[in-house]
Amino acid sequence: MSRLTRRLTGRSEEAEPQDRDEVWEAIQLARHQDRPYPLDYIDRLMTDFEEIHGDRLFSDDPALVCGIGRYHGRPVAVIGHQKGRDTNERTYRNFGMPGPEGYRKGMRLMELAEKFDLDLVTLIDTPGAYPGAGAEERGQGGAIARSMQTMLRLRPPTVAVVIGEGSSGGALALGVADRVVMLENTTYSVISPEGGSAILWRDAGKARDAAAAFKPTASNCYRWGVADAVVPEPAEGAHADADEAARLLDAYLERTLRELRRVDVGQRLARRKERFRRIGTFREGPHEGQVPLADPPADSASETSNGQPPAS
Amino acid sequence: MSRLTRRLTGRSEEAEPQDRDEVWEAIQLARHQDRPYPLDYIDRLMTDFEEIHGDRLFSDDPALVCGIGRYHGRPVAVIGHQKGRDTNERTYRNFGMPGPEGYRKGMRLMELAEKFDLDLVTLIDTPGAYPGAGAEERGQGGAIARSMQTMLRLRPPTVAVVIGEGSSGGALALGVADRVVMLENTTYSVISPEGGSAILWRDAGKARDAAAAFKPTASNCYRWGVADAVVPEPAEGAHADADEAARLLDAYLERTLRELRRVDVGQRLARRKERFRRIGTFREGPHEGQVPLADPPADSASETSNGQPPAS
Amino acid sequence: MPPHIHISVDRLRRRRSTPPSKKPVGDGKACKACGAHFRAEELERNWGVCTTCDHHFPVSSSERITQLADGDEWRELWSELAATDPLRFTDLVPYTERVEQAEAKGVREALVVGELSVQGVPSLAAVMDFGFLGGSMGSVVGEKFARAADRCVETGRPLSVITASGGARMQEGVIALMQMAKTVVAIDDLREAAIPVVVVLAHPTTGGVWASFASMGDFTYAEPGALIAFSGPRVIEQTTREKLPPEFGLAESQLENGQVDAVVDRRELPGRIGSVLNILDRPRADIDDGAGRIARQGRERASRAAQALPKLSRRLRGRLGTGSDGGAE
Amino acid sequence: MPPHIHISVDRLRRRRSTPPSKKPVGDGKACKACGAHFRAEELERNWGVCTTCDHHFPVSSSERITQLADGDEWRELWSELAATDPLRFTDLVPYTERVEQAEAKGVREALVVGELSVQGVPSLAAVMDFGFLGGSMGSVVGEKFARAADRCVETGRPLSVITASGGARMQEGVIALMQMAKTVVAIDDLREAAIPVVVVLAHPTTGGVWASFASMGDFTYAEPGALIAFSGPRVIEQTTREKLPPEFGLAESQLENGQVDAVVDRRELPGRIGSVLNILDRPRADIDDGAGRIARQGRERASRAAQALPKLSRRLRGRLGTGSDGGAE
Ligand SMILES: [Zn+2]
Ligand SMILES: [Zn+2]
Repeated sequence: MSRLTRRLTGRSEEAEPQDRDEVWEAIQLARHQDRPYPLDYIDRLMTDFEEIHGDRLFSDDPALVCGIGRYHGRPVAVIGHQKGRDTNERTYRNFGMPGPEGYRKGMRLMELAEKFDLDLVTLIDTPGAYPGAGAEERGQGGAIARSMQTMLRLRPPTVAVVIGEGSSGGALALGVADRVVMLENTTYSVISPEGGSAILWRDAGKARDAAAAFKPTASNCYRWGVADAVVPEPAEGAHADADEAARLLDAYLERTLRELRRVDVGQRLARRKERFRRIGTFREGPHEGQVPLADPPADSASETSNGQPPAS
Repeated sequence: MSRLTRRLTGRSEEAEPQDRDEVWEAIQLARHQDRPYPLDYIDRLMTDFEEIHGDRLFSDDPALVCGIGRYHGRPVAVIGHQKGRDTNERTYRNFGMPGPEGYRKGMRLMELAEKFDLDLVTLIDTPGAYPGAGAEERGQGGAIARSMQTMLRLRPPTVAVVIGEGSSGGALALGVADRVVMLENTTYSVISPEGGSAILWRDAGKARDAAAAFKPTASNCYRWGVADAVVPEPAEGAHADADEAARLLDAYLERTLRELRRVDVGQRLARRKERFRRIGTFREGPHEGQVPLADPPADSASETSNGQPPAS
Repeated sequence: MPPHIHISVDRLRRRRSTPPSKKPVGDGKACKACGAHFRAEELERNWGVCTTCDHHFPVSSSERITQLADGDEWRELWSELAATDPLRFTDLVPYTERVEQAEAKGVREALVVGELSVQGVPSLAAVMDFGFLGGSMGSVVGEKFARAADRCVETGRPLSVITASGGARMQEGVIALMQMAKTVVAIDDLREAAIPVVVVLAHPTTGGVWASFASMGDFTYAEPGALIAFSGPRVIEQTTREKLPPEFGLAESQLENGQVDAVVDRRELPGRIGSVLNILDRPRADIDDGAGRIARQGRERASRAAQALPKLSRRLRGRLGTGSDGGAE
Repeated sequence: MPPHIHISVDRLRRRRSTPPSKKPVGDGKACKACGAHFRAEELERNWGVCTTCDHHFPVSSSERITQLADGDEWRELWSELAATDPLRFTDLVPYTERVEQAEAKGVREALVVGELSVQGVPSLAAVMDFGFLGGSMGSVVGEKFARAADRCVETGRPLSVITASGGARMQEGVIALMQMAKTVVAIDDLREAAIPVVVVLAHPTTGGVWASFASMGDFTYAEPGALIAFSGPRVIEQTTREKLPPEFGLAESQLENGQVDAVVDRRELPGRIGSVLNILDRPRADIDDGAGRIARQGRERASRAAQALPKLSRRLRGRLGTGSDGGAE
């Protein structure tokens, strides 16, 4: 926990110069094959989970697990990228890369959450949405955009948790929540290091350089206001002790959902929009100073606030 | 117009024994290839029509025409089954038999109607939804059901007009409106006479018998409370004078939309549900008398009321 | 592999290993799938499922209710509603005669509704009976379904639906067609009142029933081998002149098509429905035992969700257009 | 055929009959499609469309605005917003240098927004410029789009959007990714305020731009030949090892896939956008001349909607699974 403590207490200081190796290590940890996946958390945090299948339009996409369960005595809805652990399951799950069918199944679950006023928890862990011809023909772009809009409009409380790697629009499709939180050893980025390397370095072998440039660690995302909180993992990482990892997530999740329930629904929806409306950094007019990336929302001054900008 | 007058004034009397030939003639008229189709009415009743294409999910279905236009100075939304007039266009339009893509395009237009508070007019003219393997795989049943539910929930006023043949769920998918109206020489039925003949008579050649048994004429549907009004056609039928047919429809449509606009939206939605909730005929308990098919809604005692039951 | 990891797909595939065997029994029923013969009571004891090949025989609404309800708590509602003949309809036989013949068999209509308790949850059920005029939906079916929905809204109780139907009842003409809209109204009332609706699609669920309330459940399960379609295979083959594969429209295909949530063995249905109803039941303090539960349960049981994984067929992979060599971004 | 019947499909198919010709011109541009050469002003006069083969050349945001706006009514907004370097990002070149080089070409950012009038409708426009870092979406694009939406909500004026983008701006890392969500918030504000949004997809519209506001217009038009995709063909071919057909992701394919409302020639865009904006403009009494209009207009003009019929390609027929011999029920 020492790294986390250091990172957390350092949040208002100068941007920490990220060590190349440290970032790369974070990426490896985020992708560790023994990390708990959504079904592992669901198994530990919920009772009587029932999965839904199919988008009612075209097919079922096993890359996304969607269902309802009981969490601390209340029914909740859960959507998560499920990567698969062994070769067979990875193939079955398509490595956690959803097609439009996946996001549309997710939206179907969101409709159920809306009908029954269920808290929604999303668990994000994907190298990205599936890049396939069929996915494009069936509207991958529109499915991701619609998924974001549907989350934005959902009346019940919503929490998005990055539990592994959160890459590209395929991750953000499930990320437009009241609170966005990252586990300690996870990443959130515009693209995977490999993808960024191929495009920006024109060389698929520069993934480490890309990772160092994107710096997509939880602590940085917290600083940038992209994550509202960082949830500690067991000392050796979530892969070493799934039960403890679930327990640590549970502590955050249970309290946060309870807090969000206390807020009036209209206010909750307005704040959710405001949270994403504010993210960004730019110069304006003659003064060249950087404006804040995102201001902390009024109701959450402590660990659920957005971060301060790096001084420039 | 003499037939119509006779039918209209006869509405509270004994159920008219429908002559086999008369019913068959009505079916032929409803299917006459020179009858105006949705684009013909749109051309006459609207200015600046813009069509939408595609369901954003899988494809575009030319069997349904969906778009917005100006009607008496107000923007409105229109959905209609377009059968196609010559062989090429019939093939292109798939004979006015939509697949799930069509109904989902329709629902997309309904979303636009909801966003912009546009009156919705549907123009029904189909032998039924398309019976194809692909259509079933992509959820034909669910698409029809969802289309009905979406119409039911739409906040702006809605009017459904049967302009030709309205057969099966493929027609009703566009028929769950505040007002359902039939042109004089049109039919509305649970199945086409050919389909009913094949199933009930086990002989595809008994379409005339089936037609006589279903009695799906506008005047009967009005009696049964399925249609709220019958709109006259030109003396020789709509196929003989499309301009006059459009003018006669216009008179009903413009007034009805204006009336519906005057009703508070909550009441409009409740009455729309109530209208369909009431349709049916059954015996209850020890008394064997038939209950009314549907009571007239409170706001429309005159021509827009549901019909009286046939005495039994 | 650490102990917390859920069981992966390939270990979970169960095979049906018993070979079909033919027993010549005089007074019983023969299995259409494997030819095995059963005595009626033998079959009923196994819920109408073939003990040799798991083929699901048709079962009546009363058998369904016995299977679904806890104990003897069933209370039928509005059983007195009966069909009339608004069109004075005659095809090969007058409609009134058809109804009388069907009623004579002991069921009053194609839909039976009532109050019961499912896995401890007080609720309503609406169960179709294919034996009554092919489970066709006329005014009585529509009215009973609507009344059941109303009762759910009044009492806040969930609704379980089991369908088996050839579609709208043609002999009631366009009035039967309108029952589709009527049941959609009922479903929408249930949505507004946040009432859970679990639908089970039995063989066959077609036409106007599939295109209305049957496809609108919050959870939708299908029995193995059930035909689920708006247009039946025969109509499609006649219209399009294409030859359909034998699995066309069957529950297993419709699962791959994303149209149902799971294909569930009849003997597992009450547990599965009960699970959904229990999850969606109001919050109960006695379940809330906090985070302590996590570790206790975590190690003990394999993920039930993981066990439920269907196998990835070549067909589904083709549908999604995903390859096994993917994975890099 | 009575005079009222609208013109049917086969009469309406227009062909491009002019064969491509190659003209050697020194200082101009060559058409990628047919090889024809043009002087810059010659091309601009034809809105950047090849006079020989109708190929659409890329055009700058300022040319777009000249094409779209009535007269000289354009007023740019928030042009002073400029990129920062929150990640201190360097790939082969430092991000700050890339921005400086791009700004030196005269455009401040990849999105230009402002007030204008389109076919008589006072409105806002948001136009992307592929010449500025590949039209990539960073914080400035997100903020300008959001402010334009806010202004639409305040004034009740509609929004026209023209996209041309490689996606999120990678050099701004996850902050660029978040602009997708930010623009979706803006789109949803526009929905709540009932503000019309017409989107035109120009070549290319890919990645995070296609997966956010670009796919969320009320009406969506695409320019001929524009690539429209979330993942580009190269990434797909590398990942799936499948060879894509040349028409993959192009506007014409995406029309058949149901992803856009129409493929519209650039020279017809203002009229088309203006038509939508005019229809959705508030009710105007001067248009309401009642039923008299019907007969007057009916005979005189062919249905414009019918003229817009795309031809039914074999591919589309395959997609829908419909046959030419259908028709019986
Ligand atoms: Zn058997
Ligand atoms: Zn050219």
